[in-house]
Order: sequence, then C-alpha cells, then structure tokens
Amino acid sequence: MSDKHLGINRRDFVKGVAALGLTTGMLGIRNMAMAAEGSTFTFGRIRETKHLDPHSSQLSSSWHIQHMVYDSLVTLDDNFEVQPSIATAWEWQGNTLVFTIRDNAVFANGRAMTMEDVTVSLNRALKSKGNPWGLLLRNKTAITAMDGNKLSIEFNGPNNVALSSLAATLVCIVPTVEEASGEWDPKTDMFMGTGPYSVESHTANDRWVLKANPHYWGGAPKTDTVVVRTIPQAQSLVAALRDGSIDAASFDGNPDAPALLEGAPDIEISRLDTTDFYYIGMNAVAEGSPFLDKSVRQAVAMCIDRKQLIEFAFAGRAGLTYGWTQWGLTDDSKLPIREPDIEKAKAMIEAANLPTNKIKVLVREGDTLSAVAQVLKQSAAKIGLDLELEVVDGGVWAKRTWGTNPSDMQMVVSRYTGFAHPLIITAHWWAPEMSRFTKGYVPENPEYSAALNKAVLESTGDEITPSLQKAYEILNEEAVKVPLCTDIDTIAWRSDRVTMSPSREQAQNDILSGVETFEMKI
Amino acid sequence: MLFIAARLGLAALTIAGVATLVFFGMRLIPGSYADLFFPLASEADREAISIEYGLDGSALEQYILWLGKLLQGDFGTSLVTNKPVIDEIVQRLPLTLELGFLALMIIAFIGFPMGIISGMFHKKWTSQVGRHSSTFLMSIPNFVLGSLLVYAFSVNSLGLKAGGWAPLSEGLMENLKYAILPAFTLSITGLGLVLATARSSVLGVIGQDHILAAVSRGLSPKDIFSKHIFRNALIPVITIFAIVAGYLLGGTVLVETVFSLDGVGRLLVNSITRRDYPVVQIGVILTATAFVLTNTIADILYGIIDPRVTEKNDG
Amino acid sequence: MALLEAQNASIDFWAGPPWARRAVHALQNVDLSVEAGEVIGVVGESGSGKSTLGNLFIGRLKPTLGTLTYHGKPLASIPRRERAGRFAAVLQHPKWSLNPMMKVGDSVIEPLQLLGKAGSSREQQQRVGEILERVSLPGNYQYRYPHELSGGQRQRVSIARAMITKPEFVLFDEAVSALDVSVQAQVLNMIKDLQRDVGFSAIFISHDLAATRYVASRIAVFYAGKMVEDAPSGHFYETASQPYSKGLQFASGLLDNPDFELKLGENTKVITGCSLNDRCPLAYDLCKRESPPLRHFDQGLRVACHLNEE
Amino acid sequence: MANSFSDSSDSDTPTSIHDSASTHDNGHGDVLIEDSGAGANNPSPGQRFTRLLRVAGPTTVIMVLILLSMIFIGIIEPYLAIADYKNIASGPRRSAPTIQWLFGTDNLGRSVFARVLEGIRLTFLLSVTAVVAAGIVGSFIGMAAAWYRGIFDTFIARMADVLFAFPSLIFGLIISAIIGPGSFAAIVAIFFIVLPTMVRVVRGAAIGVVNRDFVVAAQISGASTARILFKHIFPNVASVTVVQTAYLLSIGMIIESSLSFLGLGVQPPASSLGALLREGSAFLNIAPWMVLAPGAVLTLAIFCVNYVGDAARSIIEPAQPRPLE
Repeated sequence: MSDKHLGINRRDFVKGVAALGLTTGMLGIRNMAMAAEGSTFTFGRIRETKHLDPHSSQLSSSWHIQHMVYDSLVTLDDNFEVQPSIATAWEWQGNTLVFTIRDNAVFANGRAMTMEDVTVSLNRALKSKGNPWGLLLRNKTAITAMDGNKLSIEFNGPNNVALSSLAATLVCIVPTVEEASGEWDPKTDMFMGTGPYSVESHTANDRWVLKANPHYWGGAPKTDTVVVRTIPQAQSLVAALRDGSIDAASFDGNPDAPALLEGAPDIEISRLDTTDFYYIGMNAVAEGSPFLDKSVRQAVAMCIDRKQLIEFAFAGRAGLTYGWTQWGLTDDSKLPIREPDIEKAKAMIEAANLPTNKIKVLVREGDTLSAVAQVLKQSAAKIGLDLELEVVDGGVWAKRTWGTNPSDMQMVVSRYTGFAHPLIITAHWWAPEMSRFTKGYVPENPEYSAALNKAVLESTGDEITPSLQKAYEILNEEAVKVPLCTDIDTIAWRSDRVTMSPSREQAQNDILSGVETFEMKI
Repeated sequence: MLFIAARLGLAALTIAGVATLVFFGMRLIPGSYADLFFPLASEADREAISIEYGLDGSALEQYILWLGKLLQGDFGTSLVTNKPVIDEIVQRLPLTLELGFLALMIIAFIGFPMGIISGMFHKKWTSQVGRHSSTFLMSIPNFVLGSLLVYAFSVNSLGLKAGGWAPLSEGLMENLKYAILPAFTLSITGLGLVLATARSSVLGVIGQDHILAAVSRGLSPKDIFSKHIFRNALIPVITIFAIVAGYLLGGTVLVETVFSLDGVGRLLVNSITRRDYPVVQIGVILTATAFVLTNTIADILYGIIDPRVTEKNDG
Repeated sequence: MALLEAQNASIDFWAGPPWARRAVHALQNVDLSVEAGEVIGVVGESGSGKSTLGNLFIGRLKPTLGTLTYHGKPLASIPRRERAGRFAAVLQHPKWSLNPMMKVGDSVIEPLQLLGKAGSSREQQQRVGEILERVSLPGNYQYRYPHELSGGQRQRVSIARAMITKPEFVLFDEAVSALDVSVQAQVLNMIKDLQRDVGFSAIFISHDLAATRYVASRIAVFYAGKMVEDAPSGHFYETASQPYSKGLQFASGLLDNPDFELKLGENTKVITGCSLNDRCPLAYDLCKRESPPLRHFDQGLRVACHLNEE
Repeated sequence: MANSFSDSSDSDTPTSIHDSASTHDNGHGDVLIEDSGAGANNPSPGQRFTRLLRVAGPTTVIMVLILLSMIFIGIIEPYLAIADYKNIASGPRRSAPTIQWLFGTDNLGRSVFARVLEGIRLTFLLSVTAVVAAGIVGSFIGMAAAWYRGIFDTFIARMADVLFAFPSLIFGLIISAIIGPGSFAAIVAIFFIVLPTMVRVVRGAAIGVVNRDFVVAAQISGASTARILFKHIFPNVASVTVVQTAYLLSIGMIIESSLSFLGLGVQPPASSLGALLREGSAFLNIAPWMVLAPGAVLTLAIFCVNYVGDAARSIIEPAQPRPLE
C-alpha cells in the first residue's frame, strides 16, 4: 500500500466532508477516533537506516526508526533532562541506581514486558559487539531485578554519566523471550519493542512502514501508520513536500533547507539544534605524520576561521564552538586556542620546519563535510600548509581512520553524532584507552584521563564542572581533535496536513520524538 | 544450432568472467562490512563479526564457496538487510525494467522515424537537422539532461513529476506521470544513435542501384519505401537496438540518482558504499547477463538474417 | 643437392571454432624439389593448395608431417637472420604489394637494410635507382608513394624489392594475375630476363597456364592438396598425362578438345578413391575405389592417375 | 556500452594464411586503381590546408575553433586574474549571474565562471590522458592480437567481452573505491572502459593488414616481428586509431563527468565539469546557474568533440561505416 494512494483518498475525503458542510466541525477536534482511523503520517529524510540490531547500531540514521519502536529505561526532554520511560522513577542509593519499572509496558505483539526482558536486554546490550556503552558504565558491577518492579544497577563508585547514558537506544529493551524462541530476530528489519510503533515492512533505501502499537503504555498513537521514506536529495524532499507525497521531512543538516523551502505554501519549518558536531582530527601517533609535533597541530587549530566556516559552509546555520563545551556546563572563553591567529600560526609552522607542506586529508563523504574541508583547506593555505582532500566513502574512512593502527591518514574531517550528556561523547571518545577505536591517531594523555575519570567517576555535584573544564582545556591545548561547530537540522512539515511539534533540541538524533502525538488534520 | 550453442557458451564464459571480476574487485576495496558497520568495535569483535557474516578466510576461499553456492542457485543474503539478495533486486527490477522499456519505446517511435525522414529527404534542411540533432543528442550526458528536467519541471510541472515514483499498480496514468521524464532522459543517447543509424542506412539504400532501378520501373513511392528503404534500414537499426537495450539495463544508475528513484542502479551504488558484497555481486552479474544476452540474441538473429555470419563461424 | 626439397610434406590447418575444430588437409604427402636455377610452375584451381605450397617453400608454414630442407638442412632450423636476403616473394595484389605509408624507395631498400648492407643514404638512393631502372621504371619513382603508381608499376617495384638482395629463391604467387594482359607480358618478360641474369630458383604459382608456360621449366599440378602431375614444361603442354591437367588446359583455352571439360564438383563432399573422380570425365570404377599413387615415368615425369598405369 | 558482436567472431575463423589469402582470389583483369584518395599530384602544405578547410566545411571549422579556444582558455586559466575568484568567500553566497559574476557564485561564494574554466581544463585533461593512453595501449594489444592470433587473441577477445559486459559506471565506482578517489582513479576507470573498444577496432583494422602482401614480403625478407608491427602494420592502422581516439574522447568525457557526478573524479576544490554539476545539483532549485552553466559548457564541449570527430572520420575514412557506439 502506498502513501501516495492514500494522499488522494485524503483529498477525496476532504471534498466529501466539505460537501456535507461538516468541515468546520471536523477540523481541529482532537482525538476524533474516526479521523485517526487508517491515517498515515509520511516522513521523508535524506539518509537510510542501515543498522538493524539496536544494541549495536552505531549509525544515527538507524535511531530515527529505532526510537519509535524501542524504549529505554529513561528518556530525555528538550533540555536533556532525564524523564521517565520504561522506568517511572529512579534514585541513587549510594552507588546503586534503583529504577522502578513500569508495569504497563507491552510489546507490539501483545505480550506484556517482564523484568526479565529488562535485565536480559541490558546485559545483552552491554555485551553486544561494538557497543561502546560498556565504557560509560565501566564501573558497573551488577544488574539485578528486585522485588516489586525494582531494578538495581550497582556501581563500585559514583558514575556521573550513568543515568543519561541509559536514555540511548543502544541500551533499549528488546523482546528477549521472542528472541530466545526465534520468533524475533534482532538482525532483521522487523523491529518490535514496547514503543509506540513497530515495523510492518521495509524496502531498503526506499521506505519503512510502521504500524501503531495499540498497547503502547503512553496511549494509542494518534496516527495509525508512519511511513519513513528515504529520499536522498534535498530537492526531491522539497518536491515531495510540495506535492503532498510526504507530510514532513528532515533535511539532515542541509544548511540551505530554508532557502530550498522558500515560497512553498503551507510549510512550517523548525530549526533543531543538535548535539552533533563537526571536527577535525590530526594524526599524532603514526610515524612520519607532521602532527606528531604539537605546535603544528596547534597552528592548524589556530588558523581555523570558524565564522567564515559557519557563514559559507553552513549558510550561517551552525552553532559556534571552540571546545566541547556547547552545553554550557563549562566555560568556552577560558580555552587557550580560540580566535584565529594567522601570524602566530604561520610562524609556528615555519619553526616546525616540516619536510613538506602537503598534508593528506581524509574526508568522509557528504556535501557539507566536503564544503567544510574546502574552507579548511583555504584557511590552512594562509599558514603555508597545502591540504590535499580525499573524499572517501564511510567504509574506507572508517577502515583508514579507526580500523588501522596507526591510522592510515594524516588528518580527517568528519562529524560525530552527539549524545545527551557531554561526558558521553567528547570525554570518552577522546580517551584512546577507553574508546580504543581512536588509538590509531590519538596518543594517550594521563593528565587528561585523570581529569576525565575524576569528572565521571569521582566527583559529585559541583565538583564535576572544574574537572571537566580542566579536561577540556587539555584537549584544546593538545589539539589532536578540534571541534569546528555544532550541527543543526531542519524539520519541515505541511501545516495543512499534520499537527506536530518536533523537539527543539535533537538529542541522540531522535528526529521523530513525540511521533505518537502527531496528528493528521483530516 | 551449433552456432547458437557456441554463442551461448561464449556468453556464459563472459558472465563467469564478470562474476570473478566483481567478486575480487569488491574484496579489494578497503574497509569491509565489519569496518563500516561496527566501526567502534574492537579488532577482535570485528573479526568475530566477519566470521558471523561468512566474511572470514582468504578471498579465494570465499570465492570458491560463493561460486559453489551460486551454481546451486543460492544467491545469498544481503549483509545489510539480512534478506535474500534476489528479493532485494526483484523488488526494484520493475522500476528499472519499466524505465528501460519506455526508453526503448521512445527510441523506436521517435528516433527511428526521425532517422528515416531525415535520410529520405537528404537534400533538404530536415536532413541537416537530423544529422546535427543526432550528434547533439549523443552529446548530452544524461545526468545533465536529467538535472535540467528536474529544474524545469519543479517550477512548472505540466502534470509530470520529476522525482519519485508511482508503481503501475496505481494506474497507468499515475505511473506515467512519474516515468516519462526519467525514461526520456534515459533514452537520449540511444535516441541519437538510432536516429543516426537509421538516417545513414536510409541514405545508403537510396543511393543504391536497385532503388534507382525500381524508380525507373515506375514503382510507386509507397512501395519503394516499404519494400526497399524501410526494410533495409531496419536491419542495422535492430542491431543497434539490441546494443541500446543491453546498455539501458545497466545504464540507469545516473538517471535513478538524478530523479531519486529506487531502482537496481541505485541499489548497486548504495550496496558498494555499504560493502554489501552479495548484493553487488549478484546485481552486477544480472546486469551483465542482461547485456550479454541481448547481444547474444541480436547476434543469433543477425546470423539468421545474414547467413554468412554463421558460415564464417562454422569454419 | 637440391636447393629446397619437400619430402612427404603435409600441412593441416585447424579450422572452425574451438568447439568444432577439424583438420583441413591443405597439402598431402608432397615430394617436390627445387634445384638451383630452376623455375617450377605450380598450377591448379583455387583451394588446390598452391599458395600453401608456396608458403611451405618460403618458410612461412611448417610442414605438419614430413620435412622441408634447404641445402639438406630443415628450413625451420635456420634462424631468421640467416635466411634474410636469400628468400624473396612477389605476391598477388598490386594494391597491397607495397606498404602504402612508405615511399617506394624505402620499400625497395628495406630487404637490404635488414641485411645491414644498405650503405649510406646516397648509396641507397643510387641502388634503388639502378634496380628500378632494371625493372623499367624511372629511378626517381623511388620518391613516390605507391598510390601514385599503377598496378603494373607496383608489381615491378615488388620485383625490384625482391631482387635487391640477389636472392637464391623467389616465390611468385599469382604475381601477374591481377594485371592487364599487355602489362602481364612485359612483367613476365622481365621476370624471365632477371631469372637468367640473377640465376635464382623460383616457384611460380598461377592459375593462368599460359603465363606459367612462359616462365617455368617444370609444371606441378595440384588438386585438393595433392600433387597429381609433375612434368617438364614441354611434355606438360604437349601431352599432359592427367585428365585434370588437360581439363585445366581446356579451361584456359590451350586445348580445344571438349572431351576434357571438367565437371562441377562439390567442394565439401568427402571423396573416397581418387579425389578427382566426381569431376573427371574419364573416371571409371577403380577411380571410385582407390586413390592412385604418384607414379614415376621417364624424364622426371610423375603422374597420379589410374589411366596411366597400363 | 558497446557492441560485443560482429568482429569478436573473427577469432574463430581458421588461423590459416592460406585461407585469408585465397579469399581475395578474385583478382584478375584490370587493377589500375588510383584508390587512396589523395591523387597523384603533390600539393604544397598550404594547398593541402585550404583543401582540408574546404572539405571540412564552415561548421566544422567553427567547431574546431570553439574547441581550440576552450582548450586554450583551460590551459591559461590558472594564470588569469579570474582564478582568484575560485577562492571561498571571494563573493557572496549563491549570487545569481551578474556582470561581475558571469555565471553567478556557488554556495561557498566562489565564481562559477572561474570554476567552469578550470572544469574545462580538468575534464579535457583527464579524458584526453585516459583516452590517449587507451589508444596507445589498445593499439599495441590490438595489433599483437591480430598478429599472433591463436590463444593470445582469444584471451584478449574474452577479456574485452568481460569489460564490455561489466556495467561501466559500477566498474568505475569499484576502481575508484579500490585505488582511492581522485584524478588517477578517474583516468584508470576511463582507460579500462574505453580500452576494449580500442582493442577491437585496432585488431579489426590490423587483421586486414597482417596478411597483406607487403607484410608477407617484409617477413620473408627477414624483418623482425617488432619491425613489422611498428613499421608496416602500425602506420596502416594509425588513421583508425586516431579516428577512434577522437571518437572515444567524447565517450571519455561523458564517463569522466559521470564519475565526477557520482563524486569519484577530481577531489575538491578542484572542479571538473561533472564535479561542478554534482555540487550544483544540491542547489538546483535555488541556484540553477550552478548546474546550467557547467551543464551547457560540458554539452557544448562534447558536441564539438563529436562533431569534429565525425568530420575527421569522414575526411580520413570516407567509406567507413560509423562505428556502432
């Protein structure tokens, strides 16, 4: 069944209703069972979900779908505050985190979720290959189900990222009984969880069709069917929005989305600030890399003209950041390397006496990344460095950057998917002894690790901020990975067809958060 | 008969060559499925994943294993979607086939008559227009034309859609709205080619003695056209047509990209970047088979039309 | 010792596509020797194996069975460099006898260059000029391109090229067939003169019996890869022994007895007995059963025909 | 991308000298042919040139001039003042065409006009390099296949079949993924895509030459294989090679731009015409000049190459039928 087809039906329906003179009465009335019956919300996006098993899905495009299907213990609101989900309440009892698990969660197949589902799922997630959450919860000692719908996670010390990290899909609750019996296979695309929707069908690169979970604990979703289509080009997304074959779209960081949408009638646009950010990495490990010399790294960090970058590569629509501090926990202005200083950087490069000024830059495929790399190339030229860009697909990029030790590159340009808590990604991804995959180009720095461990595992309350500030200052000064700016997304929807309120901030790429409350206007 | 068997044998050999080339080509690309999809996993974990997905062992071992399964009719499973490769391809085949078919129709019903007209009136301006426009049509890269159409029709759509798709099940008219522009884009090179071929073969026929003789015998222009010109022009065009048909099936990559269509071409491109080896392998083999078979059939037909070909081959 | 001698030489070709290979017996059990200074005319219809014989004697083809010796040694064992200059050929097509992209002079001097005996460019020009005049062409034709010459002129240039190294053996394969009758006579004359002066041996292949008669001292007749008659020129033209030879003569108008008109045969038919039995007007029972051997008679005459056995 | 029949069957004919010699056996009577076009008189270079112009016609001359000026501008482009406008932020973002910004500016504030000029150079550079390399290598292989025949020839024919049957853009994608994207990968991909056509055409032409009387005569005179190939065969297939190279150049340009359009050719900020089209296609609705300008120039360039190639073919080989591709 196609949404296109239904689109026509909807129009016909409007005509019929208008003829009966009932239009004014019908529109705007919420929860009209008749209206919701059979209604379909169609969403378009640029990227395709490639990862299927939620516990090893490391690509954010997968989360778009998984968020609608799977619930985690907790969730995050627009301000990254932890909110109840599968767990209705929680408290720290010493170093043990105790959750109260809701008793009305039901999988889409009608089976009620049990405590066993929760414990087995969490253990499964943490053991899953490539799931980095083991790192975040590294001082965890046991996950235990207790009487009266209580779940305890014991730690052998404080853990300041534990709670917010449990909001991720990577630690969601899956139907473990069905997995054991073979009824459900996490490696297929038939996603099923306790969330508002479950997957009905999927055509790779084309569309996901999701059906409402009638047993959803948050109340039956207002729209029966959600179709998520992959439309790889922004213009085609716009065209689809105009002709009504989709009701809403995410432009995935395309900075020109508002311009593309200009003049289209009945379209509402929402800017989503995200926790994703662009960065460059310099190889401070591989023999022969010019970036073994710290002053060269600092010179590169110093030459970056972020304002120009944001103006041109992002059409002015990106968040300025010098460190990893965009959440306001720490103070950006105290970082040692901030505003561009071309003269000083140039002098540092000259002093470094490099054998060649040519530097090979590995850029991950993508229009925006390519634009970012070109702006950087021009900045670096001002201090006498010649960046040679090499735009490669994700597989080559990952192999040469992360899959090889030492990394087979001198410099990389890429984007990190952001998570809710700054400590989750910046801090941990940064320490090679923890993140492991960056070992090939990031040297270990005991001073940093100490500051990080202090912030995550030893501090409480107000002590976190100074440790974190110190860690970020070290990062900034070391200049192995340099953040450029944070990304924004644009969500656009047909205001004449759907009522929706996308999250203001996009935590964990949950671009369809609240989808169960979206309502078709007919 | 022997000739046909021999041609089919050669076709099989060619396809086997393509299969080998694509298999090892894909393995030579840096970054495996595990690197791409489990980038944060440790080296040991990635190895475990490789074993899980049957990607361990040397390329040669994998090749032999794969070939064995292939010969038993096991086309494998997509690494990414975990569905049978054949399902993934069959799902997209209607779109690609329909585009190819429509493009061939456009070529047959526009290019061929235009070529004949251009050749018949070889002293008039129509012929020059035919000559130059065939060169021009062959000079437009189809993604340039496609982009142009996407631009033109997004502003003023005339009821046609530049991008997206409605399957035939939604009605022919609805389907054509979406299919016309990409099919036309796809046809452009073949259009020029057939126009040029038809034109030059008509020109060739017109100058020949038997046409002059027919004219002097007082044969009516209609008969001259249907008995001599049309038939003689058709033979080379059929040949070209087969080539174009083979090429179209594998040539939709760019058109599908420009019009955001989910066809076999895009599936292949996406599968390369996702290191979905089984899909790429089977997709390329199928495309090559389509190409080789159309050419082989044309070859055999040609052998039937022109017996000298078979004679030569039978020694 | 003969200059070149084929002993029981056969040549098979593999014809047809790989899956249906079959042997074509282009030459079967040929015994033929060429003495120094001797010109042998080889006649027969198309496909009789004449050109294959020529290629065998010039060393372009190796015998599948039997041997071809040059001064008693197998020709194939003699390296290319040692053969250079001792062999030459004048072939069929005036249009293709000379490299169209090379000036006439460069073509003519090439065999000498290959021997490393061409000398300075002035000497080269002089030699080419001389030899062109020897074949009745103006010396300055060496600066022209082949397309500026007529067919007869080109064949003369080919002859000049063949002669420039004073070879021991020259192959003429239909060398005059493509020329006008008047031009043919001039060229044949020239070949005869040159043969007398230079003293080379030659095989002169032609389907034109009149031309062959003019230059050859012995005639070998080929049919379907077999030699069916080998006779001194005089004997051949006066009293050829093979009905086939007579048929050829009738066909070229040298004989006016219609009794010897050859019937049309089927090329592809496999024939038992004498390979000529379906075409020979005189064939009888024995011819259909047995293939006649090549019998030796006086004056070096050799004939393969049951009619000559009594 | 091309026909795989007609001359691949040649390899199956008997490998005999005898056969091919006797098939021409219709030669008798008058062969006083003045066939090779150029007539008997020796014109001066000046006369030849004017005659060439007359044969070619005014349209061809115009096309040649357009082509030459494109190449010329492409070559001197880096030394022109306008090259500076390829810098990011040298103009406003996505400005429509004006007097100052002839083809408008792109999303990074660069002059599209300046980038198109560079694009002309790169597009020609890559496709000419690849096609000429394929012309040289293809000539070698084609001549060798025609000369040696047998297993070598069969092997070459089968390899060519495989390359033909492989979907060419997918082939390009895999090649460039293996050796890393960039100019070199694009050249290698174009090279292999056009090579089989080249090999077949040269082989076909060379087969007609290897048994020509002058080749046999040279062989008998003791010429080495190398000498025969280069002195006797190559000059006689050179015109085919040249015409085919000119023709494949347009194919090469299309492949180059297609690969760049898929993001695999030259690396940013270098701009081949296809790369510009790729970048521009994301802005089609809001900055159509980013697509229209390089698209029009690319089409014009390919048209000129095709047109001039056709003219060259009809001058060099008036009787040759048009190759199928």
